[in-house]
Amino acid sequence: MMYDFLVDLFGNSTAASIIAGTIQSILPLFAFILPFALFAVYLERKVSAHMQDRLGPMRTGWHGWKQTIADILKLIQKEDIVAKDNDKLLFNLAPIIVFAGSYAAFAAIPFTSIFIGTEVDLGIFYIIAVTGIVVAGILMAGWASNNKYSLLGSMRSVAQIISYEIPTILVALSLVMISGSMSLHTLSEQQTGYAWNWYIFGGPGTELSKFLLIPFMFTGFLIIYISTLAEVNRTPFDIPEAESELVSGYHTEYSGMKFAMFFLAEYANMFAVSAIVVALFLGGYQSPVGYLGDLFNAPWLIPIEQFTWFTIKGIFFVFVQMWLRWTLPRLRVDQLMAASWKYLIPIAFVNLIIIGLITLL
Amino acid sequence: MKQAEEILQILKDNFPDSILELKTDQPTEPILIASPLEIDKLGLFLRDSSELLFDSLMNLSGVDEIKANLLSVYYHLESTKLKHKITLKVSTDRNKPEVSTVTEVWKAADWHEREAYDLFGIIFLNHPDLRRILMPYDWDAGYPLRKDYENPEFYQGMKVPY
Amino acid sequence: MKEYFGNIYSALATIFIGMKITFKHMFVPSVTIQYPEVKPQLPERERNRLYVNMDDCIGCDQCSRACPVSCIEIETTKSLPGEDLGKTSNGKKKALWVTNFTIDFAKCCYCQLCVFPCPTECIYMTDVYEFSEWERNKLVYDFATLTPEERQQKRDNLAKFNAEKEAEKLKAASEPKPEIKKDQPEEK
Amino acid sequence: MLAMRTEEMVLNMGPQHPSTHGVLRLELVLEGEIIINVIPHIGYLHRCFEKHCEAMTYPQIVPYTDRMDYLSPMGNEFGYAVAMEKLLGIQVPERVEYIRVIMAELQRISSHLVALGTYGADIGAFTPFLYCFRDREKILSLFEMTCGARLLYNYIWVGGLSHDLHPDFIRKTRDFIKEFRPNLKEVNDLLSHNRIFIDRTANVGILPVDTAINYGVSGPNLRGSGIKWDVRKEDPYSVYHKFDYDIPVGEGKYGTVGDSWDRYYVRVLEMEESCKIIEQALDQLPEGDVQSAIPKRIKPPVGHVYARVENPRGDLGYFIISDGSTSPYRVKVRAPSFVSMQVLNELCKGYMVADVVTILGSIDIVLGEIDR
Repeated sequence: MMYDFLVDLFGNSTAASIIAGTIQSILPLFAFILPFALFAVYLERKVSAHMQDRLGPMRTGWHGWKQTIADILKLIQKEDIVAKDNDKLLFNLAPIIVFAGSYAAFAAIPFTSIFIGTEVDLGIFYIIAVTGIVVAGILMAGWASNNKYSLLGSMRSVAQIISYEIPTILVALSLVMISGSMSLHTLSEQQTGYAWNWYIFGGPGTELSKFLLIPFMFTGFLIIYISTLAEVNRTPFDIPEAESELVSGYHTEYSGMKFAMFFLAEYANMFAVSAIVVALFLGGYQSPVGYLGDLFNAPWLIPIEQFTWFTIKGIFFVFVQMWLRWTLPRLRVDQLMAASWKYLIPIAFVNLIIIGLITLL
Repeated sequence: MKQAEEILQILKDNFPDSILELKTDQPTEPILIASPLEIDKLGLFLRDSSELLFDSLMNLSGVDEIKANLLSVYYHLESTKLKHKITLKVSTDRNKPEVSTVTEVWKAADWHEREAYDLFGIIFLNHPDLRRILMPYDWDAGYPLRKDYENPEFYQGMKVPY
Repeated sequence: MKEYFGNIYSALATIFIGMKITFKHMFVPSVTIQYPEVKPQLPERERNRLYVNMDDCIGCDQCSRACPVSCIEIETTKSLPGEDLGKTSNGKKKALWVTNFTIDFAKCCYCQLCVFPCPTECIYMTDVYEFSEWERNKLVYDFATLTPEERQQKRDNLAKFNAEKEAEKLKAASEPKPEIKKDQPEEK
Repeated sequence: MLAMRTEEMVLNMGPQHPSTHGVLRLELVLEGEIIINVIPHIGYLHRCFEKHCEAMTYPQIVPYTDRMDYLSPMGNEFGYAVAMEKLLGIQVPERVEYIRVIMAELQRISSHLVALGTYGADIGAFTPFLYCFRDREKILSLFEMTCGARLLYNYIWVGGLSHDLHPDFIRKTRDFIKEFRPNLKEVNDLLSHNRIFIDRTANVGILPVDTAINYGVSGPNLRGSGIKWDVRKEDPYSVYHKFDYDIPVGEGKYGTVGDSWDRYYVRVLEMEESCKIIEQALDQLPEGDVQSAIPKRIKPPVGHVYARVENPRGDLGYFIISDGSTSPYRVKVRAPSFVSMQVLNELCKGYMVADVVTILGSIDIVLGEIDR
């Protein structure tokens, strides 16, 4: 939709389509991720503060809402230290790759029914592949900063992300099996109607198989939520930047704008991951209680509503990630691996098989 | 619950040749004086003999008795099982202070002896690794807690007395 | 197998208990106060900066002797016999000029050991705690009330008075024996 | 098959490291993640306490004892007072003894709160740290009300106290204990029984009883290994014999006896016991003048004394030799953290890097006391 509009705007040549394509993919970044990241950093400070009986930032503006802007400005004017014996190329490349990985995932996330970054049929497959790049970025960061701690930190985080991608894929697979298509867009379309049509409650339709699915969809939801937590390095899996041992893992040596890139990438990733979970299980941009647009038959209102519903659900899950961060202690590396290989993956497999049998009914 | 005299008696008949005497003139505790080079055998016996069972070394402190030109070491022993305590004292002459170590008997003595060496210069024979513990490792200006100790003027280029 | 599911169950159960507690604390009012605007009110026995009320101080040097870090320096000069130095609040007659009374607050450890021995209770601790400085020697407070010239003048008088006494004694010693008896009463 | 050549990697943790509880350098000899040897380097915070004492008079040493274990200064002063009164043969009035017990037990709670808070923070849970410090602030304001200072009190003198209790100290302490018990239960649910916390601490750093005794370990670290040893009961001083409280001991609830979880949980239970002692002490608090037995000039007879006190980190011993003058000839302090620090190497062998932090947190050391 956006794309065709832009192409004929620029005169239908191949150059126009390239420009239109790039604009369309850049648009979600400026329109959504940057403001979201600013808001998420502020939200994290306030949530953690009030959970710990503190007040959080109060100085900058009413209840400190300008705090994140102040942070970004501070980080921009901070000196960008590159140590003498760092591997210059990799050192500068790493934050870009990490940010690119998490930002690219936004292209395939369905914000509303009519607007979607790029209409990709292999939605889920593309997102999981793209978030894999982040691993390479982290490894580069760890190696390039030429410091024992960063090296240890990056190796650990690589092992962690890889071993937690498997349960995510398995659960996504089980969902693709039910819905028949990989594209997140169609997945969200299938979950129309009220809340009980969502996949977490067994998906559309009213046959027996829907009710049989409910318990397994719920375990699938839990597994994918836990494993995406690990992929984003959030507690209880934040070993890479475990302050107490490795002094903040792979981004110890970074400062200034490069550190801001890592920081931004983390929050963008947080939303991307919770957006995937919402798109898969909680009906993407579908509203649980029907649309106002239908009531006042104003079709132009529906996409806006869909966008708000999507962001509300996304932010709720980002809040739950923060909530977990300020409640749970951290797992040790081997326990983390054990959790993935001994608990999440076998249960995900069993879940997959049972869901497969139920869909055959 | 044994008193100091009984303990002295038990030690005397197990170690006939070593010089052992009990000093009770000063307030609050009798002190059992032993010879510095036999303290490890004495310690082993004190810990392992069934009537004494001194299994815990509470405190080991070095003292510089400059008037008598002696460096002495006080051992405060305690038995957690039989609930009695004893204080041993060992003195060596100030210029060549040598005491045999009791680290094999009580592991707690390891760092206490290193501290006594670090602050007084008492050399503990066959101690696992007798290095300075509190002062910088390469502090060459003598042993700080001795009574006749003066601060060096410079330590690696830094002025010492501020 | 049972232990396998037991682990899962206890993990999830304890996580939810923990989350319930932190969520409850979202609504508990927070305990932090905004310092510069809201000052904490301190109890009256607060031990912060020392204050010396100089007109009660008789220069007895008790406080500087009691101080573990010896951060109080007092210099007193004897007053001449005739001079009157006024009385302290509890009626004690003052005999010494306090020509120098400095407390070095960079060294002071605020242990209040100097407050107890003071006979006239002229040194006590206030609850002022915002007195940080840029230079360290700015923290050396001089409490003596005499101006520098007066201090110098006091010292000169004393020196002159001592010199006179010396001269008399010399003169008395050089004369023959009978003179000694007469000098004694006059000297007091 | 070519044997894989792995040489050991030496990793320096500290002296400036977020989880080493102060200025301590741990030299870890690692093979991959597994620890082969831990060599602690101490002495960064050495302030020559014992040399200072030889130049000070007896009352002037009290502010110096506060600065040794800066998390439980009341305990240090109490130890010094007990030792000096034993040497001088002074009998302090009943009221002084009761107030000292109340202050020491309040200090034990505040010191254990720091231990639990930092232990949770080491393992990754940051929130209990703030809950513990919120409660500790209440205790500090209680101290501030009685003696004017929040951290270094110079309150327990040889032969008495510097101030009597503040008029509404008793009411405020009772309110504090009423509020503190549910908070303690809350931290307990949030951290102690949390499955991840248990995985991180159970069966980690197991300290068998006989090595503990041989190393001279004492306090919660020894009680965690299952032996009921507490100076307040074994070698009673002051009026502790008048209260009934029991000594919590590690039972290996979630792992073997003597692991990090036990040492941690003994501290949690001990706080409960301290509340009991404070309540009983407040009920039986007699009247009297707290400064009656303070000698004007302390000149002890020629002699020596060794006395010890149950500090939150173990039993703290003072060995004082006096030569009859107004300042001591030699003061040697047996610091509990100095002794439990030696066990670290024994505890850490074969565990992973992340466990060094756990074990170091569980033996709860304070560098001020180790380096003196």
